Amino acid sequence: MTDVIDLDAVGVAAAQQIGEVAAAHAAESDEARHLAPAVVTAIENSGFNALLMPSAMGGRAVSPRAAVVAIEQIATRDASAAWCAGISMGSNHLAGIIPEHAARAVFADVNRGGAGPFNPGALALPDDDGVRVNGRWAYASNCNNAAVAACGVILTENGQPKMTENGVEMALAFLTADQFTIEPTWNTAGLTATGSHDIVGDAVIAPELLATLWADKWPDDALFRLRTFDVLGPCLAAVALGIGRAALDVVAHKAQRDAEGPAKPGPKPRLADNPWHQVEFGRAEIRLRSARAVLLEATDEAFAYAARGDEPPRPTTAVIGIACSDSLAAAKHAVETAVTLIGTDAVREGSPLLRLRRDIDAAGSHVMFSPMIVSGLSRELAGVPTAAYPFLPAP
Amino acid sequence: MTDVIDLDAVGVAAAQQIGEVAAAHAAESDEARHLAPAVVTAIENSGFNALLMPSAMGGRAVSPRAAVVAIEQIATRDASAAWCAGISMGSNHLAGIIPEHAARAVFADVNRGGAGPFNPGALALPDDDGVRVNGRWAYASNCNNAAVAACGVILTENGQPKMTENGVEMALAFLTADQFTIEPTWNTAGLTATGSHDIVGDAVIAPELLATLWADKWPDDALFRLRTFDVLGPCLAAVALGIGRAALDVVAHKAQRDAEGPAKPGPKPRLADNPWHQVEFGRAEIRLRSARAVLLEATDEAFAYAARGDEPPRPTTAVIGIACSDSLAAAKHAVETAVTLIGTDAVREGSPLLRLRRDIDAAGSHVMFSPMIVSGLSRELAGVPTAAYPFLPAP
Amino acid sequence: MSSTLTTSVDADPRVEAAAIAPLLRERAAEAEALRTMPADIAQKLKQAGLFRLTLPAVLGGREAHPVVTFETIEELARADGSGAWTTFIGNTGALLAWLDPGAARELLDGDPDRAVAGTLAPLGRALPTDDGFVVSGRWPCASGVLHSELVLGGVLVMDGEVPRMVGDRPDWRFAWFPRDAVEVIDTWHASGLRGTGSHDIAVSDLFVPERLTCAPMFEPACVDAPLYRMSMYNLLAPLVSGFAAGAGRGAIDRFVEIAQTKRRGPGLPIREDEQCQVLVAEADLQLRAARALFVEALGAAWDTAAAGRPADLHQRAAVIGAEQLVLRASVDAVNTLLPFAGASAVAEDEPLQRFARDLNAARHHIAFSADALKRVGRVVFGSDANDSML
Amino acid sequence: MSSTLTTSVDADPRVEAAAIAPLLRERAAEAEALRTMPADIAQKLKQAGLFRLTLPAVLGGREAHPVVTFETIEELARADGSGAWTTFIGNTGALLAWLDPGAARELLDGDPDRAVAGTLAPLGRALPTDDGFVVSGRWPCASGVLHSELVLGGVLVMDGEVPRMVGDRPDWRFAWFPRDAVEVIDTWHASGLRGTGSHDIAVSDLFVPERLTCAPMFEPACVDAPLYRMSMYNLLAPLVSGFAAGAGRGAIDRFVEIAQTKRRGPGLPIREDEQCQVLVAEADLQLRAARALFVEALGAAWDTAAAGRPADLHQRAAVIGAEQLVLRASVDAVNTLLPFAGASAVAEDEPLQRFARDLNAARHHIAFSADALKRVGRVVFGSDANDSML
Repeated sequence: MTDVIDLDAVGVAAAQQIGEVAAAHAAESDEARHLAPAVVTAIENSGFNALLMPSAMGGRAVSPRAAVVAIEQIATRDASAAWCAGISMGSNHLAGIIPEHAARAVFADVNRGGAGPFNPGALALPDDDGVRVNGRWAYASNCNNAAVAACGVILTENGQPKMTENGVEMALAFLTADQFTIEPTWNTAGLTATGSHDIVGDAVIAPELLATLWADKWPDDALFRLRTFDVLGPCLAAVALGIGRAALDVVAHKAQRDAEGPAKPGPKPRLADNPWHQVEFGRAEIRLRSARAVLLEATDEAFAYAARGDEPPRPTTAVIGIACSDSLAAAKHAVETAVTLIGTDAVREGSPLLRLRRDIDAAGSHVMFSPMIVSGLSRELAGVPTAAYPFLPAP
Repeated sequence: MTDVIDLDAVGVAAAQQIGEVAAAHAAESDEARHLAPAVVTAIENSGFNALLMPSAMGGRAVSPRAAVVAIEQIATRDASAAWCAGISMGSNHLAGIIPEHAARAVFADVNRGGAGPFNPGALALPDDDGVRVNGRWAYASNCNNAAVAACGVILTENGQPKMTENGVEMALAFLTADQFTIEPTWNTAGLTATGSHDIVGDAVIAPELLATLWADKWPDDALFRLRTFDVLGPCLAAVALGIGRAALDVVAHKAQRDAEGPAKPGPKPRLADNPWHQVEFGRAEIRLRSARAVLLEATDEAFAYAARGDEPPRPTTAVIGIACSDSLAAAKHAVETAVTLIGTDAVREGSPLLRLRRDIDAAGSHVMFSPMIVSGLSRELAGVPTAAYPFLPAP
Repeated sequence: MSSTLTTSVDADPRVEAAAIAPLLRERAAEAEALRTMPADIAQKLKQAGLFRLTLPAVLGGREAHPVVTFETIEELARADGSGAWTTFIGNTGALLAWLDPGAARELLDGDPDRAVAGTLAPLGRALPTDDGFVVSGRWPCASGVLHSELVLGGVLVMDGEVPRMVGDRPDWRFAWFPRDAVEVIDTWHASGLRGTGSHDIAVSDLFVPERLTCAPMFEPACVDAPLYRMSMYNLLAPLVSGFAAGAGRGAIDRFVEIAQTKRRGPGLPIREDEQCQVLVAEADLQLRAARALFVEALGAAWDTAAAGRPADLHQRAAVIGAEQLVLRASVDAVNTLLPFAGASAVAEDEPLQRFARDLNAARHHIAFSADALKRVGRVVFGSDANDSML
Repeated sequence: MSSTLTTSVDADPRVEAAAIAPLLRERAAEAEALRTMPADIAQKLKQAGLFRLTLPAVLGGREAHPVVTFETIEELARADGSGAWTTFIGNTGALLAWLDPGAARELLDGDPDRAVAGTLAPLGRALPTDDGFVVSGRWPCASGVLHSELVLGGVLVMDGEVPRMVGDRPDWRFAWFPRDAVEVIDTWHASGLRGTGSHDIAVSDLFVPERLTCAPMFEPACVDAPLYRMSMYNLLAPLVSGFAAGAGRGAIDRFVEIAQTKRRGPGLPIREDEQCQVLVAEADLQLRAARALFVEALGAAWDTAAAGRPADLHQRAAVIGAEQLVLRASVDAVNTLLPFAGASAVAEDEPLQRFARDLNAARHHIAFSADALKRVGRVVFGSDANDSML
């Protein structure tokens, strides 16, 4: 089982299998608004959940590229399953920011998934037995299948939010599944089955289960010399890339099918006979492929630094951050182009493109893809060091 | 000398050295409207001209990536020198499409450069002693330094142009420097020193010195299993990428310098204080980096097929072609963004950006970057096989 | 726009639209749940005469100036895309101008306020017979058919198994059907324009007398009035564009509302974000500009028609081109701004989200396509070939 | 546009511009070689009264309706960007409305046709002294200075070594100089707008009486007429936008001309290429739309001024926003179309190339910047703070 991800190609095969299962159970998952048990099992059995975990804990600590390629592949079949896989892998990666013994306790089974509702939903209040967190966290994707949830909290001083020059000071509190309950609030049109519900919890946790995104990481693996969102960012951007890929494949398949038949008279020629549509298709293809290529290039570059013992340069992380945002935009452009080229059939209920469009819109609403973070990352890239949450800490 | 290109990094160092020389002699080159002798010598001594030639002839037959990286590096200092280097390497690569003995005769010194005015300038008329070509070829970049020129001709039947379903049938005739003369017609504002003059010639050449772009190639090297423009396309796109890189570097350097000083009051804040300018910069960066990443990715993919003995799939070549066109567009966008962000200073005579802008506009006028070829390449990419000159032959 | 543009003695329909708009806004979610316009709203629109904006005055219609028609639909669309779309389709009665007035009166049966539904694409077959045709066919996207009282469908007149030709074109015409001759098949489950009731319709072996068919793309209208001297596509343009301009404006207005308080992450509120300021200015200006051109182009085409001159190819192209710009500006506006509104805008019932769904769905309406721009481009390049699609 | 908009008894300046335009076109290359407008052409423009379009009527100016001014410069720019730019700058005499008419007459010295040159940016220093200032400074980009007869420069009034404040803003004003007090430094070697003679100018320890200084960004004009009740940036907008709209239109027209015969590679002629058809339609429509909005917005601002009401912030923002759209549409048009024209369009003397160079150079004029869009965006978001840059 642990061998499946040694090579991209084998990882892709495992991802394809998960995609099959997810597609076959999509109706069941959508109805439940979280992944069907068969899909959860397929992901758990693939070993993907351990892909980005410390090797000392039995994780595989591979380069993020392997995760991106796998998640993207799942997303071409079912974006909700891919999103949950990305959230799981990414939140399991956080095992590296809490002390080893705490990580081993909380992340007991490396094949289980996790959740990571980062938006602060509680204050972190010192308590006799540790730290008390009592709150509600929105958009807790994959909470139904999570062994652990990394929940955003606000650190306190004398019971009041602790302020820094960049606003309140935030951290993550790790709650196990027995410490939160799910309130079924997830009712969007896209990414229907991600179970991105609210969770509520009132727990006292050990102080070491509280950590910041920028905490030093204990594992020896190169992977843990990356900044946290060098890993988490690409895992979610991969979902967008897969959605975009699937959308353009719909167009190509139709073009090929149509090309086997006769030319169509009238105002709507086949793509093969419509140079402008060809150009629109080609532009969308190159845009999507470019976004993917630069995301992987920057991720590889970061990992290469890590592999030789260094933290990646801040501008590399800035490129990763902008590339995540651009992946979303390129995928959105791919979907809209596909819808335009397919025409009215594309917007009918039941059309695969309609589903892809809802999924990309829902993905785009994640704060990580907000166009508003691009300015800070760009400032860093211009060589002026800049805090750019969640990708870069204050310089 | 031949070792310098074994590693990208060393190739880059050699390219940097050429860039230094070219920048130092730019005024001399511009005045002459072709490269100054010192620059030609620097290119010849670097061994770059042999980079894409058959190993059987003493060439190095490396992956096109090495050429792209080197040419791009030169272009960050002097686009004319980079363009000539790209034309030289690309036209020397054509040694692979004529028989080995003919190639050895014509390309006698693998360190010399070449020229390749492909637009047909003559009919190829059978003659008792071979084939007579008598004509004029426009835009013969690097003709001043070329040992050989691969000149576009139209094949004939009974003295008339030979027609195919895609128009007249074209080929390349290889003329040596003694067979053509230069008419100094090159007077554009950009790429001033490329010597892209007209050449005129009236020669009888051996029949084997006439070949089509799609001719089988004799060398054993993987490089010669690529389609011709899998190699030539990226060599010229690299010039655009270098120009774009240089333009954005101007902005970054200014941003860093300005950031060391105080904030600027008034309506034109520093980039560090101007979120919209940051976003514009970041978008231009990601666009340029993306275009480069996908061009290199597709080129590497094509070379990987070649390395295992196969011709690359046609869609891979289609991606290379669109990526060439997109590299130009991304570089143009980078230059225009840089000019916008720098402001009036950018458009003053003597400003580096002004030179970069003229160079990118001149490069963009090359037929290879014509947006008009994108539709055919896109049709191929959608899975409908298509002739797309100069990248793809008829299926 | 001064009210003197209204050429009928009716009250200004824009005022009536403004009165009904709040109802459309409030009940947008209900219309989406029903997948069609609530019957009582359709009745209100009918009573306000908003289904006969473009109907010939000789048939009891308002025969409104096209800019008034545009602004009326726009007013409705600022409140709700589906409601405006349904109203625009209900006004397809404009094409009754291509029937002999006696035949048209027969169809209206004394009620000029009848909403029309139907699909122009030639998806039906008409077999010639004595004095008319036997028509069969099924058409998708018959918006508003459930409350319509008159239906039309595009047909190809057949010559045996192949289309009958008129010169070098097929004989594509529109056949008019009484509502009760038409079967409605409940097929409308869409993401955008969900509340338009755009179900499939079908007729089977229905006799349609020749006088109840027309070919407005190719033939002059029977009613001689300026509005019907415009080309068919120009005549319909204010209806389609009114939807697009209004929905785009509604989306921008709603975004500005959200931006007053909404923050994203730990940063500034949206309205203070400089990137957002630039983008909202662009969105606002592009839509205003497209709208200004559309009104200008429509006015020029109208002036030619009002002067009794035949429609000018450049003017026709300008109207069609401006129509494209209006839709693009609206689609671009909502697609650019939506991501700034954050996760809360994903909710199905958020109006910004609804405008986005409606506009992106409408983009695929036949009227909005790059083919239209190609036609316009050919005219820019100097082609003077008559183009029946302009 | 009816000629009744011309508020002076002069002939229509648009007609005069049309008469001079062919000369600008024919001699564009000569102007580029000279790096300034040929003296005889400047003289012709002066004789035609085209340097006093915006000068107050009480000073002998035409005080033309802003749309007329816009269309006059546009007409020139369709022929040649540099010539139009130089003419627009020559009309900066509009700002004489902020001087006491007696002082303005002193500067004009009986000749209302004097071309003005100068730079508004506060790059000079003015040291207060009795009844005035001692001014020193050097300014770049003083287009047309060689044939100008009156010069102005932006200055900061100093309080010792630091700028003197008026409330919370520096005392930024414009100082007027006689032409012969100004040194011209031959610095203009540019790629675009090459024929505008935009050399540096300098004055050194020059006494300027206070009555020959003004601050139009912050103070109302001395001449009470509608044109000068518009904000300074709105008053100048038709000049700048006329250049942009005309150069963009000239570029499109030239491209259409080239497309009639030009082929690229073995393919179709450009005019038959579908991608080109779509793109030329977009370019044409976007420019028309931006222009339509500009004319509409300018008209609205003018109507307010003509009714004696103070300029409205939304109207001011609309004019500035539309000005941005016009320039973007023109720049986008030429940058999109140029690559289709192929290698022959690289020649320095090809008009399409010249329009491209001129428009891309103009883009960096202070009037065209994303900062302007931010200001407009803030107004869209509901800000009602007065903004002196609108």
